[in-house]
Amino acid sequence: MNISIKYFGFIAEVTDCEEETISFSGTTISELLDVLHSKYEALKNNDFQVAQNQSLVPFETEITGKEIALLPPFAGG
Amino acid sequence: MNISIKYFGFIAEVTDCEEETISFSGTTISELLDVLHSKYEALKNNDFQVAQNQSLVPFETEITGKEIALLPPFAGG
Amino acid sequence: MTDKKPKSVFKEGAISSGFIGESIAKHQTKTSIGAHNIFLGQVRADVIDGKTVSAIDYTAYEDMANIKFNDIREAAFEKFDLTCMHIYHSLGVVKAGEICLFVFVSSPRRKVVFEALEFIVEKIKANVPVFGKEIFEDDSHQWKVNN
Amino acid sequence: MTDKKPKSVFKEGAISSGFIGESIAKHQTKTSIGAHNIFLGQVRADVIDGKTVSAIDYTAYEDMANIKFNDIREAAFEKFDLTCMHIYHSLGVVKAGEICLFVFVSSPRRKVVFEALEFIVEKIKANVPVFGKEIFEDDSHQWKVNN
Repeated sequence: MNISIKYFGFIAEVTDCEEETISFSGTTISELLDVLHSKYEALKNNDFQVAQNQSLVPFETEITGKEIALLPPFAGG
Repeated sequence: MNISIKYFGFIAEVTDCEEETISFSGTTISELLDVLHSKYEALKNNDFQVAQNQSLVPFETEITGKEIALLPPFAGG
Repeated sequence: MTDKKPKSVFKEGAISSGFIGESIAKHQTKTSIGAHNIFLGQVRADVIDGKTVSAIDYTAYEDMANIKFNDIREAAFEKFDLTCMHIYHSLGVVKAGEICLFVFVSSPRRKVVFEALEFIVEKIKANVPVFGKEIFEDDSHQWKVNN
Repeated sequence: MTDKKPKSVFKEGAISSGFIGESIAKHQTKTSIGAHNIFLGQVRADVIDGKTVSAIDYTAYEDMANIKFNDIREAAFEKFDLTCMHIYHSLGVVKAGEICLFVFVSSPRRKVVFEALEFIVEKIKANVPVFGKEIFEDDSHQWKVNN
């Protein structure tokens, strides 16, 4: 499965890109994060939340959507 | 004692003037109001508050100041 | 950066949107401010017994009102960490749809401005001797009472 | 008189005081309104470890942010008797002293606008994926976190 992943704020600084497509054979967000942690050693789980199809989801959620986003703490206003 | 009395809002409509000076021989606001009720039959005590020297005071207060005002309900804003 | 000097509160006629915009602009040099909160009172075209309010004619016991506005200002600065506070109230005729009260508070932090603004507006409504004659379209009138 | 259609929330750069004044002016035909309440977020020149913030560069996950703004709008109209609501948030660079958030609610009655405005601002801060890079005068930066 190809998954599009968006990065924002300091996460995009760590990954040095704002969006990428990853080929992934697991089932949960958590498994996807394992892949990302291997690729980007500076990522820490407590630094971000994950959205699937524009909704925040727990890490144990099954991946059903095509768009995942890693969101650092919000700073609106 | 000469007392200056100011009227506002619908009280000024009842008295048909905004200010007058009254010669008064009593001691309390309440006694002054008796005089005013005789003069202006349409006045009712529950329609206004009384200020002495720009502060609201109870009707039993002794008159010490030169300026009394009859204030209908506030409608600021 | 604190701006506590008394200001004249009463303005003749309605408060214009341009005046409000300019007041906001003047705060852009005050870079310790993180949050502004503004209350605007606008005259409603209420329908009462089939007649529509077209304007309110405001009068005030000005000497006492200025004392009360000053008391409210001092109480608010005492109670809340405010950088600035401004209060303007109309006297005279303000038409339906026009603005008659403008209260503007600013602080480094947002929680403060929410609490302070409501405190100030409620005190103005309760304590300041301002009187409003609601004028109907047929030129009859009734006296407004705050609830 | 109710104005519930979705609006574009994001604006490039700072929100000008002139724009705010014009928004206020547009409400003067809505004569059922008795009270407006406006929140403005302004960029603070905070000093952090001896360095002064000169601007914040805002980015957003726009697709999700627009959904969240719409959810907040619907929840607020559901919960409060509002005549109008407008929300604007900056994207890109907003300098210290400039305005980055403008929330504007209007209702016949004042109690409603106080409650509604705080509800909306807190929801925006908590739920909308907007990110802020605080840029210091020496061009270094850190990432802002809402508290």
